[in-house]
Amino acid sequence: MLTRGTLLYIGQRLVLIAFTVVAVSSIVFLGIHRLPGDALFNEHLHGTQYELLLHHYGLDKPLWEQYTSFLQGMFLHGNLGESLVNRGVPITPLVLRELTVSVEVGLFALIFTIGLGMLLGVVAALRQNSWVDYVLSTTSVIGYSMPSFVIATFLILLFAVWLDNLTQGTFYFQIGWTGTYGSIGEIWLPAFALGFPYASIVARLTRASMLEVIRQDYIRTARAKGLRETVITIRHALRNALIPVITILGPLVIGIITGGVIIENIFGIPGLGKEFANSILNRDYNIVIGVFTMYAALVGLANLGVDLLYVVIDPRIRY
Amino acid sequence: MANPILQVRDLRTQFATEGGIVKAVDGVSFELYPGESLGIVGESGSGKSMTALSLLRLVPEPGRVVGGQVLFRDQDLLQLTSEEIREIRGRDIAMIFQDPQSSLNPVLRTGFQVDEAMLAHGKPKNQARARTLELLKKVRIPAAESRYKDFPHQLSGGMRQRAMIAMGLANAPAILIADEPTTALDVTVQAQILELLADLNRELGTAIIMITHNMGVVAGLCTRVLVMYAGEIVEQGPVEQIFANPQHPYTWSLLKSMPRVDALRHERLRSIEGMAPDLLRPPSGCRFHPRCPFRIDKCFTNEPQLEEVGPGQRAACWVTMDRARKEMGADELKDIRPGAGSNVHPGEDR
Amino acid sequence: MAEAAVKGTPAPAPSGAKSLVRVENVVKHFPAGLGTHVHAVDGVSFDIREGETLGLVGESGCGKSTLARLVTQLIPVTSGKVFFGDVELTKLRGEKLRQYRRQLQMIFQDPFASLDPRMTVGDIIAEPLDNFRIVRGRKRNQRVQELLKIVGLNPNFNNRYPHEFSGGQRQRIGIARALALNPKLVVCDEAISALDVSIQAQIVNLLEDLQREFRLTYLFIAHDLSVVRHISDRVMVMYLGKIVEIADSVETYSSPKHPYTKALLSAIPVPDPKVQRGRRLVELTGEIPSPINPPSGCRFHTRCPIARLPTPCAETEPPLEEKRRDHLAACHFSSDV
Amino acid sequence: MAATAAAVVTRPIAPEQASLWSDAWRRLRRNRMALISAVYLTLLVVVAIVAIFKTPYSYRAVGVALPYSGPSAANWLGADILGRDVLSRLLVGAQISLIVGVGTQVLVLAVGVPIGLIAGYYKGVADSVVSFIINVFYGIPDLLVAMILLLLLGPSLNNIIIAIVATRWMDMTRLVRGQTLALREREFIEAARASGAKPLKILFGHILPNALGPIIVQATFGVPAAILFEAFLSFLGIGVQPPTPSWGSMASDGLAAIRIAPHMVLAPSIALSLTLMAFNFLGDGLRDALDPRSRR
Repeated sequence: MLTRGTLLYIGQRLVLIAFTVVAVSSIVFLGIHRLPGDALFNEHLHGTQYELLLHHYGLDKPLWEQYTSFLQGMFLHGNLGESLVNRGVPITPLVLRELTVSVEVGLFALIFTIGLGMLLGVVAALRQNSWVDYVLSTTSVIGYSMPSFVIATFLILLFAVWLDNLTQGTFYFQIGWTGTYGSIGEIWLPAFALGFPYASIVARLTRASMLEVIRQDYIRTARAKGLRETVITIRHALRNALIPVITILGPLVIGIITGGVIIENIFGIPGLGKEFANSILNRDYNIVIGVFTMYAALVGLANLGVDLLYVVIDPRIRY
Repeated sequence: MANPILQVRDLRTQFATEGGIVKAVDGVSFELYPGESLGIVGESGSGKSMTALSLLRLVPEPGRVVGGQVLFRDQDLLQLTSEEIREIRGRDIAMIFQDPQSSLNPVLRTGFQVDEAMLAHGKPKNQARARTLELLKKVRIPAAESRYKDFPHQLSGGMRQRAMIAMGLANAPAILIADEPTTALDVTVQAQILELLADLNRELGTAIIMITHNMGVVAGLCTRVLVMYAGEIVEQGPVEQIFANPQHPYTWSLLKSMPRVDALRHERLRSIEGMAPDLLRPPSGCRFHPRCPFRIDKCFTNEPQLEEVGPGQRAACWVTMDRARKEMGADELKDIRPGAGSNVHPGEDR
Repeated sequence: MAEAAVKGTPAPAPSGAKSLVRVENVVKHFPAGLGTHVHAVDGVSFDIREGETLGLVGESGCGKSTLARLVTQLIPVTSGKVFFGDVELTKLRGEKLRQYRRQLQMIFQDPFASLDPRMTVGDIIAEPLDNFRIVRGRKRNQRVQELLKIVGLNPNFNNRYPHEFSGGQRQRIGIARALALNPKLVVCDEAISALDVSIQAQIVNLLEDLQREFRLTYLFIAHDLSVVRHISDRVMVMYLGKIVEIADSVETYSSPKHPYTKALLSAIPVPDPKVQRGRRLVELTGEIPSPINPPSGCRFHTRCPIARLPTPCAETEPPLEEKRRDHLAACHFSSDV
Repeated sequence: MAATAAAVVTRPIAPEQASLWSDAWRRLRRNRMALISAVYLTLLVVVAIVAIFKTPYSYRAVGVALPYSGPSAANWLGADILGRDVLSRLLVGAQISLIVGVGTQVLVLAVGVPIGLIAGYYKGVADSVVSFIINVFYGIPDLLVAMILLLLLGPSLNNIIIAIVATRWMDMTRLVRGQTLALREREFIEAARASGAKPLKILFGHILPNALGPIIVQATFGVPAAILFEAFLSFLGIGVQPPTPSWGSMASDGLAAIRIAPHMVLAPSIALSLTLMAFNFLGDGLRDALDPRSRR
């Protein structure tokens, strides 16, 4: 499967991703550095302290020089600079640590989304027009109509507030990150809140795609040669039904990555998303740029992964 | 002749649609004898494909076989459990379809799809594979070993249909149903496939049911033919006789409406005026009467049954061609219906 | 009209007749990715004579539909010239070319796809009239009803939508649209291929009648040689982007000069068991090669039963030349066919 | 298989002069969820309009009830952290949501339809450029870009709409482009060209009417997507700024007080979910009605 063509394609894509990452982070860099009022300035600074700080961060140089040194730092040393708010804190190790946390939560959500979504979609398609199908279809519209923060709210109310009240404090789930998976409130609830809307979308798409596929001529051929229905469903229908589902994996992964911004804030997860929201509110531009660069790379790689999945699933696609 | 291998009695298949019930197959009866090649011809909507699909209970939703019998080796296929009919499919009765492109699963290797036909009926994997290679050679696919590993999109249309035929023959079935197997192919490839089917029919003694709209295909391949119109059989009999002396006006008109490649003189085609009937509300009496040039009053109200009109030849018509010739001078006929024959036909108003 | 049409041959187009359309060395390549091209039409010359029906036949992918669009200039040529009368259409662009659409009309293959589903039948038929602002108001309506009558439909159907009609009726609507501007040339691109046999005959007869009544010239394209032979005065056979033979339609059958034509004829089953059983169906092995990378020399040599390989067939391309009076073929060994 | 069945079944029942639009309307009326949703949305619009002139209390009046007090006869949905009436704020929030939802879609249509038509019809360089830009936009995380845009432009209702349009315009453009690309290959477009139709007539007389169904459906789904986006931004505190209420910022405020005053988070969350649901059900209904093939 890994032909020379495919490897070449992966190489080209990686170059393109690098190019995109540089391009978007440059746009953000140049855009943001024209803004007045940054996190460095506050009334507690006196004398030449402010000027010294500006010099420390290289902000007293012309924009062009700032930009080239930013690019140099990023490329030559993987250095994304220092936080403006927490002075002296280098950004690169910070965001890398946060990245691992975000990816962890995101992967849980992704597994949950795809697993549950496809299972329900297949069940609904096989029971087409039954009450099961009807209930699942309606639930899925409700599911993707509920913003993730609403789902998160309900989960918190349910598991942390009402359960606590009901059992008078003997039994409830702690919300909050310890890094140890100690409680389902730590990773399962956020992953559920993050993944549920997308699981609904995957379920709907899988159902529609299954229904399309089981009407195809090759399913009739499979039946005509005497295959069992289970074999037909699993070997012939499901794999073809997967192909359109993959097309939404790209947007889905992006959705889960960006959805993390909100979920991490609600559940207090120290990931990239929480950092991003905070740094925007704090106007810590260096971190904004750093995190955004990280995100752009993540999204690019995720999309590449999805494209390679096509090759695995659909033999008609070759790069 | 030996005993029939397949007997179909009063087969009825219907589709429940928004507008009402469509009687796609409406009381079809026929027999198939071992080793013979039976053609079923008709235009689109005549029910020929649905007849074929009904035999193996492969009618798509919302269609349903609602009545009749399909007797194969003393059992009624319509009464079997789904596991029992599954065992018949592909083992005793195999089927190949019109569009080999869409009839093969795009994500599975071609050879494996042939293997499957045998795996489904209990043959061990390595034996199935050896037999597949043998079959691919038998249907004259060059370089069978490497074609085995190809995906369907890597094969040409003709090769795909050959692979389908190999799949159909995998378990040496008693009957092969071919539903318009050459319609999606170019004529030169069609000729190759037809020749292959004829050879296989001769060599293996597999009985073939050939569903087609092409009278020429029937003439070349089949020994007997059923002509369908609007869900019913209107005429059946030995091929030579039906072509030389068709008795139903529909068969007769159909033959006269086709230009022949060997024609050396330009003759105006005999068109059948009007259009195929709406099967939601089929015409009363004989279903062909609104388009029939020889209709009489009786045709509007009474439905004719298939009756003997020659040795082995049966037609469902009140005014067979013999009578039409004698009484109405059918051969010189332009069209005896008032207003017909020109291209303005108020009969098309709806 | 019907009486006269029942028997007799199509109006003969004498070989000396004036040519209405002249196609000179036309080439059309489509990009096919990675610098490759589909050689859809690859150096084709012929003319269409005034008042005749010129048939064009070939298997799928041979370039016949592309050629139809080049003759009507719906797509631009890669190289070569198309003349309509004395005017070089391939030189015209935009509005000037559009004006010539009045003379060149087309009937399409798929009666379900060729009519805009959102328009009424009346508006569909009147579209050419509207595009050239020919008639308006009540007269427009009259003309539409007249056209409906000409093609054998109820004139009061003009307010209905295409989906209410059967395939045959839709094809009549398409014909009415093509006739609206009183064109000189009508290109029928697989105009009957999608129809049932009994309906095909209706449309073929209608086209013959209309030709007689309105002195039309047809370029009739189909993959079914028996239909093409039936309706045409001359038949042109295409293979892989090239014309391999042009001849009178009777002569095409009685003495083909190209092995491909002969194979095509043999492959078509005749609806007569006595004749058909005695024929050998298969003259050809294999299938049509890819037009992206067509074979060298004579493009047919990979499937040809009489080819002499490698010289000359795989090396030299045979020119399309007159083998007998008014009978052209492109084969090195046409006398062996 | 489908084709064979269709050949048998599709002979029309010949309704008199039924256009495809009236067919669609007939199908839509039979979809119960879509109808309920349409009624709900109509009510929502009416209430939002009424709320411009009259709400129970001013949405910014502090201390009309005790802070965090729950639902009561005087304050149906209780009060928030500053003792403001939650119902009044919810109604004003509905205005914000509807303005953002509809406003973005109007702009998205204005941008997406012409660009999509041109790229799809003329193909070539124009299309390559448009496709490239679309792909770049799909490759970057939209919510983050919107956040940065708001950081650059400053948070105001107009800027929120601009930020959403800037990150979602390509949905419509891609749809229209795809429809146009598919339609221009259809025979009836070729037939129109052959009968001498000019490009503008082909684009607006043939292609656009035939693409209108999917465009309407896409725009209907675009409204809840935009509302959701605004709620996200406001939830994070970079959307609509206080004291103007938005369902997103109300939910965010409420979340902080979830243990003592759950009504504060529940009210906007439920209002938001119901509204998104209604738009989605309506979109589903429209899609099924406009494209019968998608009906299963």
